[in-house]
Amino acid sequence: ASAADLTVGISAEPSAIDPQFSRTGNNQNAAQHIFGRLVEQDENLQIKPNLAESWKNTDPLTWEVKLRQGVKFHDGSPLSAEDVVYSLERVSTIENSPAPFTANVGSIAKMEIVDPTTIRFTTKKPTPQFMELAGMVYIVSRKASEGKGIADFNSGAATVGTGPYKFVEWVPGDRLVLQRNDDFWGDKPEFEKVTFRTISNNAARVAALRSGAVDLIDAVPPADVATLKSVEGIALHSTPSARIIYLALDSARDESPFVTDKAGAKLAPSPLKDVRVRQAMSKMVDRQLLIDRILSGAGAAAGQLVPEGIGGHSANLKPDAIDLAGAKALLAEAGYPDGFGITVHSSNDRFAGDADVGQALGQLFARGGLKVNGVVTQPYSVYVAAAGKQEFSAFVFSFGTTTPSAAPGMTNVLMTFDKEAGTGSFNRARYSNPAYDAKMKEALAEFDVDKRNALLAEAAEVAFGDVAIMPLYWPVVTWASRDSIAFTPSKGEDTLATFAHTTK
Amino acid sequence: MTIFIIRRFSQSLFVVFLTSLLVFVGVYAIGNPVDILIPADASFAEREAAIRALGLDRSLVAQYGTFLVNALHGDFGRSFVFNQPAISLIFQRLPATLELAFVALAIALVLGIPLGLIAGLKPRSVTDETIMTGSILGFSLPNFWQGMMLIMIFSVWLGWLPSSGRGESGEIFGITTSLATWDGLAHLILPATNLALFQLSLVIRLTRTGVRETMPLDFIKFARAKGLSERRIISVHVMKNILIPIVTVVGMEFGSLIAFAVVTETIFAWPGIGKLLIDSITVLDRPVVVAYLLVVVTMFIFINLAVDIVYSMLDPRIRLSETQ
Amino acid sequence: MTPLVEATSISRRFTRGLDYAERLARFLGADIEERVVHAVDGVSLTINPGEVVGLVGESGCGKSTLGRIMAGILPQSDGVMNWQGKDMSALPRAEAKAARLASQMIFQDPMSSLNPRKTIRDIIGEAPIAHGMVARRDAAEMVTALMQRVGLDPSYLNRYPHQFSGGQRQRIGIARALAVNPRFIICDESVSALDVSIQAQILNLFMELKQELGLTYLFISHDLGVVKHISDRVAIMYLGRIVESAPADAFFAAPNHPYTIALLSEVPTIKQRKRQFNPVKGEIPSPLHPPSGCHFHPRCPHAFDRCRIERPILREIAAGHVSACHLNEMPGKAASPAIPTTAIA
Amino acid sequence: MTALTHRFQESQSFWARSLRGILGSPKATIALAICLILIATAIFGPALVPQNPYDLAAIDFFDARLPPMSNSMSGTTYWLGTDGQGRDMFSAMVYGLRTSMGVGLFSGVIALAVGTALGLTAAYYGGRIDTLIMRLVDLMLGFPTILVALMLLALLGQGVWKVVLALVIVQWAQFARAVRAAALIERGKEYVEAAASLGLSKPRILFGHMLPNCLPPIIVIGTLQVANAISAEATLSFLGIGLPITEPSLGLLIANGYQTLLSGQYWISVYPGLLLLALVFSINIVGDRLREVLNPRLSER
Amino acid sequence: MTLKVENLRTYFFTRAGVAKAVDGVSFEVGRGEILGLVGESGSGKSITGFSVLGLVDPPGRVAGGRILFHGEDLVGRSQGEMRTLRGKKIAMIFQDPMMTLNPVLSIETQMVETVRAHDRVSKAEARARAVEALGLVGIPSPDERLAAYPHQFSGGMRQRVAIAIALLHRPELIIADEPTTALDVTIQSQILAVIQGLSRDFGMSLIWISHDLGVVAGLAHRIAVMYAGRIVETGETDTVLDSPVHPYTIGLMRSVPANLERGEPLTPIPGMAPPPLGRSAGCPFRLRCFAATAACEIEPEEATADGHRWRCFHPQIARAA
Ligand SMILES: Nc1ncnc2c1ncn2[C@@H]1O[C@H](COP(=O)(O)OP(=O)(O)OP(=O)(O)O)[C@@H](O)[C@H]1O
Ligand SMILES: Nc1ncnc2c1ncn2[C@@H]1O[C@H](COP(=O)(O)OP(=O)(O)OP(=O)(O)O)[C@@H](O)[C@H]1O
Ligand SMILES: [Mg+2]
Ligand SMILES: [Mg+2]
Ligand code: NI
Repeated sequence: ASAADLTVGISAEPSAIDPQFSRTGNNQNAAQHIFGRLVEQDENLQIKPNLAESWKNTDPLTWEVKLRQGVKFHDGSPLSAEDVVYSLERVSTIENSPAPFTANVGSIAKMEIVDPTTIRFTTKKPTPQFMELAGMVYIVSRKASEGKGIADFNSGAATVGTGPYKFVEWVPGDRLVLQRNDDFWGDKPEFEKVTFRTISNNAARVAALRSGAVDLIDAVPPADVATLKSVEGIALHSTPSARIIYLALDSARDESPFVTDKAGAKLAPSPLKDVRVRQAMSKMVDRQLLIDRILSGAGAAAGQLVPEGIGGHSANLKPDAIDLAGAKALLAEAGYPDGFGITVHSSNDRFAGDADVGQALGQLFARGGLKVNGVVTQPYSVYVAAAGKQEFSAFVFSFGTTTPSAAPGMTNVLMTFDKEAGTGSFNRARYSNPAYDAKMKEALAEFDVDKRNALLAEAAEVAFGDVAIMPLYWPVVTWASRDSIAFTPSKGEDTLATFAHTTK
Repeated sequence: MTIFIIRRFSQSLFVVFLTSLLVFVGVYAIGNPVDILIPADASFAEREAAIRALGLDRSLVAQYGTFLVNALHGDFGRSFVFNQPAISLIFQRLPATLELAFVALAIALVLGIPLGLIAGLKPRSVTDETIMTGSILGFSLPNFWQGMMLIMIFSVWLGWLPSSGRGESGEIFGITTSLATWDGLAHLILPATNLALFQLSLVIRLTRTGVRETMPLDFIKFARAKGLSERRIISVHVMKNILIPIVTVVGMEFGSLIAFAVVTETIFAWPGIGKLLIDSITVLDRPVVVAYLLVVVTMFIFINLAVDIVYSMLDPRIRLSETQ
Repeated sequence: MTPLVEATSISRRFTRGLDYAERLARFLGADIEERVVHAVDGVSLTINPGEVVGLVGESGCGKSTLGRIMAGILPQSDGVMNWQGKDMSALPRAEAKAARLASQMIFQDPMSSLNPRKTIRDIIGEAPIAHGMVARRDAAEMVTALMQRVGLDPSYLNRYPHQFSGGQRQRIGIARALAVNPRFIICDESVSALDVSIQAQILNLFMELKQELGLTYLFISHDLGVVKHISDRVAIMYLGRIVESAPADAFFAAPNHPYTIALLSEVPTIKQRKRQFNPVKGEIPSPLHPPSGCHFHPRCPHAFDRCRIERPILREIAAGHVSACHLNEMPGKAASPAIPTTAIA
Repeated sequence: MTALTHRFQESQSFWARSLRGILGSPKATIALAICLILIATAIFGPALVPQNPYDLAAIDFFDARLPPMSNSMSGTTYWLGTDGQGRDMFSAMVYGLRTSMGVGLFSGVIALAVGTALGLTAAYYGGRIDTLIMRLVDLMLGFPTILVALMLLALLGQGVWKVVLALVIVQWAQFARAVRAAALIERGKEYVEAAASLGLSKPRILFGHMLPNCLPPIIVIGTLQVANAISAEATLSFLGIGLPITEPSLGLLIANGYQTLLSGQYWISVYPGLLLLALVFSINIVGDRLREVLNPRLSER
Repeated sequence: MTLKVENLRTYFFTRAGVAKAVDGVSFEVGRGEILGLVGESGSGKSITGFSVLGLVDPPGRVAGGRILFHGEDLVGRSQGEMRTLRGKKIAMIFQDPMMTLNPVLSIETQMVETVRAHDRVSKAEARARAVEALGLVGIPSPDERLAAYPHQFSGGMRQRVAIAIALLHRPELIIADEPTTALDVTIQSQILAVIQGLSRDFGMSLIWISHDLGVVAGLAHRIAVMYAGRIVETGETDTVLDSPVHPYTIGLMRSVPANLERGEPLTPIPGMAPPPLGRSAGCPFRLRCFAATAACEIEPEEATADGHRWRCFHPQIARAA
């Protein structure tokens, strides 16, 4: 690779080039290079203008967005309001998408083109996070994509955006090649040609970097961080992510499938229902030790859903410190002085170290006085289905926040499981506290960002006071590159060529 | 020949039918692909919409029925992940796997037959013992461990060869292949070696056994009594006899070569169908899994057919035209 | 006198049927047929108590198959097998079993006919014990007696077959058969694999046993010399059919069928020195596609049109002497030996 | 019939022949010794090692990834270092050896039983039964082992017995085919006919007479299949669908260590790898030797 | 004298010991002469034949004696030198016609290669010679049959092909190792007729190995009887068969049923031949011999009378007379 080129080893590839097909991280990574959105996120996930130069909401239901001037698509045609409206409308026409952007545009009742650079949106109901939602949808060229399907995007025929890079080719499973867009409206991208090679195997990815086959890799396994640090010519770039790794405790049911007494017989009512038991269990977990030994230090102990810097973080929620005596006391108070039996479940292929964390928790609980009947790890495909069916008692999950505030996570993971209301879709532990739900509703209706964040933080204090879930840590994500390349790590775990720069 | 094809064809139809059924039931039993595919912040509504969009809300029987009807029209479904025809995904990546497999096979044959001959002609000599012990080693080393060691030695320590990906490809006779460029070749060497090692051992042993079984036969002694040179005896009389088992076994093994590519492709990030399969299994991308099996089974059938034809060319006792 | 065994128009076909693919192909017009081998084709053979019948024929002509049918190991496709005048297939269970045990077979290959993983004690003793003919604790005694009877050292009781020579193994096979008190023994090429000097020992044993136990033999062999020595009556088979059968003396004195004559004249004997070989022409036809009419006609020096069309039936040409040749119906035309068959005597 | 075939292919007691054959080759003798040592280790080792690596209360992830010869907090020395969970590698390997061998042996033995029964039945009865069984065998063999196991485990989930089951399903056909081939040869031999003519019952002929004579190929394939199974289990674990993680087999140890192999923590992967290699290699050498002495004509797998 | 073998010893040096398969064999074959070599299984007939061609497989080798072909010793010649003789001057035919032809090569290939192994001729010419040879052994329409493969031929036909191959170079000596044992009587007769005619027409010498005295009687000019690696008696066919002097030959003759009345007990030789490994010193036949005495503890020398030779201390000459 010449100096003007960049080869990146990535752990996962996009499933399609059509930027509206899926809003999962891998697809977004690719799309962000080629396409623009009304707004974009900084390293701390806060939004800033992109194709939208500015926006204001004139009343709770109306948003007026001013587009940036002089933006050109890769084919040379200028970006117009029509393209934006077309793109937002196109979202609901995408077929067979497992992760469509429909929710992002779901609140829009009407779109009016006020002038070629201004669009007025009317929402169905007051939507404080409107720009966080609609602004995230990628804008495609109407001319290039009208009547085109997913295959045309994959082949490049319809892949015309406003982003810093142009699409060259995509060989699924192997590589995605991009070419610098010399007409980009913003800062000129540095690299002429960027190749993303998919190397899903961690060790192979590291090896590829070390052998010089790639210049930059993402998702460096924590265990390799220390070694790579000492390798001449390699630079590391880390940030704690906004992904929370937590242990869900089946706290709502009288009977929980993997709770037993000391002898191994079924135990009802389930001790997990008792908040004191949950608190005691949290006190058994030495988060820092776990991070140090299991993750080679690649984590930050967590006491809530999101780290500082993201809306909804509460300065009052500190991670529980290890306190075996306190745990013992709480257990005794709850009526389980000798502990009880439990099985810990975890996935083994979902995030770095998931199986290890499960085992480590097993060790910690055993040391804390519980009888650990086992630690079971399963492939995520099997695991997630069983977890959804409430087949576990204590199980490890993760939730990645990709939005400026913790609102989505707090809605989906912690609010009452209620299909009608659309809350708690990932509340697998079935935690339910009306006080919390009420606080959340209030927060979600609030237009003022600061006030909203304050309300979210209050809600968080309620939930984590209940140990609704047991937060463990926020993983530190690390990129590694040749030391001639600098890289700006982001909480959104994005691997963008625009985040990379040559240092010499 | 016709009978033979009818038999093969009907058997394979049955196999394909059975496997597709198995995969359907299996995936249904494991879980819902949507759980894996939807993003973490998805709402109930999004989830339901996705389930409906992928047709997973219908009963298993209905889903399978639709699949069968569509399959009869040549449509094997779209990938849940890629939203592209599953079959075309497979075909997109098949060349990479085939290339890998063929090169591995070539390595196995080009090295294996001479080594086997050397070993078989001097049984119990030091050379023989060395070759045979080496070949047992080839059987014993688990494939993935071999791959790891290859990467460790040749990519990391020595830095000679790239450890992952497919490299540049060029065109030879209109076929896009890595063999056309140096970069491509360099990328191919390690994974192909990894994949070849098992087959290499197999070929060595087949050859050696063949030589050892053929040499004491009367017709070899008769050939000597005719005054033929040792060279001709080995290169014609012995070779032609041992090629028969080699062709059959290697042909049959070509299937497992493609299957074992699953491991090799995972380790070397080779963009072939094996890796696609593993990825698809982990995300329960059922249409791709079904399509994979379909393509692979069909391929087996064709390979077997080819093997039978080659076999009949080599062994006059088995002529396909003669119904036996 | 009721014959001990009587085979009437016995046939045995081996068929390789068509599988579904072949049937389908045939349905689609492919030229495929079932392959049928008439290993035994309408054979009638009567064996009286105490008689030794020699069965001679070339390889693949169906001798063993006929022997197996007579021993009750293989069911016939057609025809009736009578045991002491009663239809075997109609016998009640117990009697059928008794009849079955009463006919025993002794095989050609002394190695493969003994189970290599069993000791002599087991090989000989297993069946009598299994059938309750002897108590387990008396078995050793019985086996010892039998071993002595066939001329084996009883101290070899616990040895395995591989520790014996070919001739000794054949003796073990004989003892095994005798253990169930048979009346009828089928010897299928029982001495062919042995060297002459050993062969003579075994032949003597057969003759002794016949004397002492009053056994009846069907003696299958391709060696006319041996057959002549031991048999009371000789039957010649060609491609699944018996073409001639006669008391031994009459048979060797006046062979009738052209095939028999050819056979007799071509058997090499010590008496004939530096002779001129005058073989019959032609190969033995494949039993899959046997010639029409008389199976021997393509090789027969006397063949005429009728031979190609009509199957000759066995006709009595002298007392107890039957032959299947059309020439016999044309007075004065019957084949006669080219060289005196006394050569063999 | 020539003198040579009679005299040189004589069979003797089969166990004696096997043992003599193995001891006849120094290489095989050493391999057998290694096998026996490893078996003894698998049986008795767990009682002797310093730690029970399967007991979460006994291990401490504070000691995770210590290099060989390190001391633990409590002062014991980890001769071969520790893994990512703080398991003493030495203990983990001894336990893992037991698991790997157990899986290999169990699946081998069950597959052998199933395959032998079906193979014998097919050979003896022939006809439709034969066709049916052999079609099934063809089907199984036509499918690559690894794929079948992959699918099965994806369906069944993890667990020792599930791995065993998957391996049995994958392996039985091999045995069935080999046994049928051997049994067909045996069935053609005259001693079977002799037994029938002596009025012995079918099961008696089948199991008492034919089966013992089919043993040599079965034993040979058996040993080789056990080696295969151990290797296959390791591969499945590597692909993430093998055994439960808290009870690592050798394969799982290697797979876990694989992630850190290149980070310099080679011991987690390399030592179990070497042990696995020693195990599979020595079984294969013994099996190979058996193949040579018991049945020179046995076709290669 | 085409071939003269003197005191040939061929031993197998096995792990279990030295098997003296051939242990001091002497015989000669004149031009156009047919020598019948008879003896029981394992007596060393085949190994004698292989020794002449230098085709004894390890661990066996010629351990002593001389093999004079036209007066030149073949023992100790290199494989390369032997190769020029094999198939050219001395040819061999084996027992089992099913096994002697390579099943995967066409008859044409196998014949043409034989021609071209010794003579630098074109393929076409080699082919012509092959056709001619097939014609000689009585294969109908040889030109067409040349393209066939061995499995398309019956046993008798295959043996003819093998004979045709042996004839390609009109060798001076053919060693036939029980070539008709696997065949049926009528087919055996055909082969014997062919061989006999050829030997007569081309003046070829022939060593005919067999354990069937009848075949040898009908074919051979002279007979050599082997027992336990030695030739115990040799002479003109008539002499040996009509007035055998060695007790073993006599025993052999008495074992043949055809020589006796029907049903009369045969007179077999008691016991069995000693295994090649455990042969003790002295006359190997003494343990089965009706005439054996203490003298037989040492090996008898060869005695001779009128070209009739034997190795025995107690020749039964009186009986013969
Ligand atoms: N089980 C069988 N299946 C199919 N064909 C058979 C079977 N047994 C015998 N045959 C065929 O039947 C014919 C007669 O066989 P049989 O063994 O009775 O001949 P034979 O006279 O005993 O020959 P030989 O002298 O070689 O022993 C042969 O063509 C043979 O191929
Ligand atoms: N490879 C060998 N190793 C050891 N001994 C051998 C070997 N080959 C042959 N012999 C011995 O040589 C002796 C002679 O064998 P040979 O083949 O010449 O016998 P034969 O007279 O041809 O017997 P047959 O009539 O059975 O063919 C045999 O007794 C045998 O034990
Ligand atoms: Mg027979
Ligand atoms: Mg011989
Ligand atoms: Ni013989």
